[in-house]
Amino acid sequence: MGIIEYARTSIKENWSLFRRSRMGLLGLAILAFFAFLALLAPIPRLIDDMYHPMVGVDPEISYSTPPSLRHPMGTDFMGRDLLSQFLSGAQIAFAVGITAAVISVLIGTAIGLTSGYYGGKVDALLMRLADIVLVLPGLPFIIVIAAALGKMSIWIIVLLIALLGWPGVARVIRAQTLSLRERPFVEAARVAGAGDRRILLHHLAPNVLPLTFLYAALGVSGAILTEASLSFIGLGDPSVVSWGMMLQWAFTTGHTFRAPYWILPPGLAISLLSLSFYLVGRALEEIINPRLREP
Amino acid sequence: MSFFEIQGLRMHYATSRGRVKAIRGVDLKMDKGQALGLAGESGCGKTSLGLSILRLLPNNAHITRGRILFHGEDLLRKSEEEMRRIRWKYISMVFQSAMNALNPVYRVGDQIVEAILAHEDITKDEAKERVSELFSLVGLDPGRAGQYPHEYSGGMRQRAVIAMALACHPELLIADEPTTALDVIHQKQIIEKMDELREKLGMTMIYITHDIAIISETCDVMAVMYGGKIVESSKVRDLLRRPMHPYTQGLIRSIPPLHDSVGRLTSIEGEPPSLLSPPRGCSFNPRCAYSRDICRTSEPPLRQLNGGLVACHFAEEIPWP
Amino acid sequence: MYRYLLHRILQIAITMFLLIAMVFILFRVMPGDPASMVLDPKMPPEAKALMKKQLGLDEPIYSQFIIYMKNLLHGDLGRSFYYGRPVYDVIMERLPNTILLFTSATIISWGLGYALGKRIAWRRGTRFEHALTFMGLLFYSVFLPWFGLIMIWIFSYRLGLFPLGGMITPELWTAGGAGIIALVLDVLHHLALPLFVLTLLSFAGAMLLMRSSMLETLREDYILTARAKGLSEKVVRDKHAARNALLPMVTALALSLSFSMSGGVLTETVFSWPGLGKEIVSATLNYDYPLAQAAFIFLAAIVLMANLVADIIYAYLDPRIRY
Amino acid sequence: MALITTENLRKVFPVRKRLFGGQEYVTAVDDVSFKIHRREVFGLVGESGSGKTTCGRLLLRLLEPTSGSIYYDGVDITKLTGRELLSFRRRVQMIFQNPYESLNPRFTVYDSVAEPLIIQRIADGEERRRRVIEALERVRLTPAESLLRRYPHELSGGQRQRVAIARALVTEPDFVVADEPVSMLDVSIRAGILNLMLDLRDDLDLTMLFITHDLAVARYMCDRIAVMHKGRIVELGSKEDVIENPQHPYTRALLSSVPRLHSLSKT
Repeated sequence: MGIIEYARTSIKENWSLFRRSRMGLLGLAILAFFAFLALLAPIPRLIDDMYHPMVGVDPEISYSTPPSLRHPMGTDFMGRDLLSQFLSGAQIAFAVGITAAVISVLIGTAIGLTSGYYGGKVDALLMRLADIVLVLPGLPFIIVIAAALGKMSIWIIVLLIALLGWPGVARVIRAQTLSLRERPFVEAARVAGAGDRRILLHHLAPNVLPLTFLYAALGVSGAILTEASLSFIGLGDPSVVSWGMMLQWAFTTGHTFRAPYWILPPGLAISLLSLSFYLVGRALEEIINPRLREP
Repeated sequence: MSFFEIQGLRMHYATSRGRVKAIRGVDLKMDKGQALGLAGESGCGKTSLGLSILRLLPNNAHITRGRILFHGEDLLRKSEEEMRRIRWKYISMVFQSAMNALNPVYRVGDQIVEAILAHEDITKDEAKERVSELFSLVGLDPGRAGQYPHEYSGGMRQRAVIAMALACHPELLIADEPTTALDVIHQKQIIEKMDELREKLGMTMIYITHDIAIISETCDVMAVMYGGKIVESSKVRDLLRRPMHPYTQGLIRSIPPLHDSVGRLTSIEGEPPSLLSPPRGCSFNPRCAYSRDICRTSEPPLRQLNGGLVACHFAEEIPWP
Repeated sequence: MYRYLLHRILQIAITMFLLIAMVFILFRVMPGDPASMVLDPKMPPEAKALMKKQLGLDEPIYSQFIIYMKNLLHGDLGRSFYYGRPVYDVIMERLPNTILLFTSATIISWGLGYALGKRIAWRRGTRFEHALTFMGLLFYSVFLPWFGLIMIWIFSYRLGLFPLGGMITPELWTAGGAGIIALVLDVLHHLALPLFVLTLLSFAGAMLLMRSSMLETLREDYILTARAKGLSEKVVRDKHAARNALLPMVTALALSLSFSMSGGVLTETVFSWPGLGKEIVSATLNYDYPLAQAAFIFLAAIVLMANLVADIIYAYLDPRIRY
Repeated sequence: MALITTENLRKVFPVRKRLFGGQEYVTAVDDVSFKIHRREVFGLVGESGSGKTTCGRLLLRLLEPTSGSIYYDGVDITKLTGRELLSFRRRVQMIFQNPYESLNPRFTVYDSVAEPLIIQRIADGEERRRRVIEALERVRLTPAESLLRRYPHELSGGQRQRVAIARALVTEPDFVVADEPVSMLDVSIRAGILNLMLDLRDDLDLTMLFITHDLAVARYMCDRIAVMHKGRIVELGSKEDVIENPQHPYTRALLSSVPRLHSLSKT
């Protein structure tokens, strides 16, 4: 019984259900659009050095300009091209969002499965830990860590987001595991002589997989928003150009009310991309939880 | 004019996989004070029929044809508000999983008071007084009316649900598998209680169950549903003495008796039909030992035979036992 | 139930203790001179030495922690480098402002989320439901600081309807003579826009939660029974369905409080609202470590308190909880 | 000689722990001793909560008894570990109440039936496939090949229960615990499953523990019947004795509560 084979059949079946959700399709379309932009990100700097999102400066401009032929989205306060920054932002958003979500979902699933399956002291310990992390106010926590560290890198940010994100996943997976564990097919496997390893990997894991996917989709949105917030308040990684960073530059150089061409696109992009993952997540949720589905 | 009558009722659920034709033309007639047992397997449409009468079907259910006449008036033509007044006051119901029919966050007594006050212009104290009477009636300690459902045992909850169903002295009571979740000893007590109350209050009752034995102990008339239709109905005594439809016969043959030893039970081959795409002709034909060509093409009508009704082309020729 | 609450209070106290310990360790084990994290760089060397001794910085870490806890319990959180005042005083000034914004936004968005969530679930499949659900998701994913800036731009900068930021008009307060009503109105005037933004973003979460909780509840048999009893649609919806759907929502929302707090920090920053959230950001940017630590501890305390309140509400709402 | 002997079997479950108080316990099985002979169908009858299901699970070592011993073929199985436990598992199997739940929804029919063979490392490759098909044919699921790649939700209730039985019998066990195997099934297909189980008992020389709440089914299936009440066996005897001549008041109450198909007995 391969998980791959199961995945193949379940994707085929679920796609037909997913297709019926208009919001899910809209989310997928937005997501595909931004993924396409992220793929385009390296192109501008290949055309000309002045289009490098971080160090490229238009030699003829040293202030912010509105969109023009040369700079289709305008330039920032130093004369850097906003379009290439915007494309770089798309790349960063996907990288941060997906990595953070995948890490936290993996940790959460592993802990949830262990906790739910073994129960007892292991469970009590892990869940107390989850409770503590769960009530941590996320953003303030990352801020104090930033204060203690002095400087941030994008990978530390990803790691912190992931470390704050797992308890929610772990709780849901644990609850699911608890109910699965009592299902007769697990007992049937035990009668056949299956050990813990087999039960966890072959019987429980495939059955919590859909939930894992759902939480991964929702986690991406959260991670994108958190990274943007950190960059916006000036605690992001100064060596990468993200959408939040673009907004922070506009904000701190006093362009907030003067340069809509600069302010609007990154904020809109953050919101739309995180919306797209929520839409996809919601459509997945209706597939996974038939009780929510419209008859 | 009969007390209660269903004529040519058809209903389907619109689902993503297509139309589930849950009720495919049901006719039923009841006199006042009668107890009707509605037998059939899961998914044959008997619960849908109960819900149709009270018009409590989910939104994806569509009644496409037929009439439900109560005192000669068609319930399907009533406005939502008129229907609301009929519910519980005239027709009430005991649900399948009575265990969950009580709202966990309210006291049991209050939930009954609520039903009374929705229909009758009496004071809250009078309603509470009635709850005490109802509790004694169904054999519950009236002192427990102030407790929450989770403080009751399964059997007690069942009694409370019955007390609630009787709160407004309805003329017609629909009981949908009221004892399936209970142990036999409790089941016996509840069934006897309901029987006693029905006699005492002169209620008419529809008893929906898959257990023919329960029907044989409590009902006057019995109808057997299969594939969304009634395939046979008559007086319980007649029907059990000489079942005419091959499905009814098979059902009775496949139940092991408690006291007589049988050599071997005969089972009905195959599986109940899918209501998504019911078989052409007689819906029982794929499982029927007597099936011939006509059974696969033409649907047998429910017709008079030996004082009962049966929907089978060859009912006269099929032997019993 | 008292036992249950006692249990929860104990749990919260332990969590709080662990959080403080974590922050303490974090700031001591980070690379660099631990003293520089705690002591004001502007302080004269003699005073520094004295402080070092007072804070026990020359002693092993566990006794440092004991001293730290002792000081904390006495309200001694050190001095803010930036303000040059005791951290405790700064915190106490900011705390009520944060509580004002956070609690009012939380209450309004819960109320709104509850009222709308139950309605859209009840009218499942209608255009009304689709529109509101979509709108909810839209607000849920909007990037708050950016949205806040745009609101300021439109309503304050362009239309001049609200102040650009802050919590009060200083002239009004220093000049004297303004009546209490005028002062309250001034605060409300400043509160309106940040409150609106924070509410708009958190009501959606509550609404969507209420919607799914309600959809689950509507499948319960007691809902069918309530309808069969001939109760009016409104009674079935509000008294039977929504009342029960509230239970899982209280739990879920208690957990999402920390999420709202993140939104609160951003709102305060964008609207220059003089609260703990704005303070933690600026303290971090100013390398004002004692203030940043303390602001975090108090923000966490607010979230924990809100969780406790949610627990009490839950225990009150669910008769099955009688521990 | 008896295949299975239990002596003073007892199982106590801890129930909710109080914060400052002690632990509360409930006794599910209380001092139960019986023997099951080879090729016998032994019925365990009782209401929900009587301990009959716990008892079945104890016999298969799905639960550890609090005290008492269980001898299987003369060996005390409560002390088995590791390899010995695995080979014990090969000789015993279980059929569950709910066929909708006892098959992993993510497993195909082939995966489900083959799993015991994989775990026990009996046969692989073509041989494994042959055994799976043979097991499916034995429970009269034909043509077996066409079912191999189906998932449980594509099968009817009766088919699922047959797959579950095929899975239980694929390792050719000596002893099977059947826990209410027909109570979730429609009346019209129950008899088919019951008959199948009786046939398999004859063909494969099985010994069976048949757990049910339905006295009529017990009478049809079993050779001897034990009536359980509140964790104890209150009456044990041949099916005729227990049903026609009950001694214990509880058995009498149970029997008199069973609804009867009145007019049928006359025909």
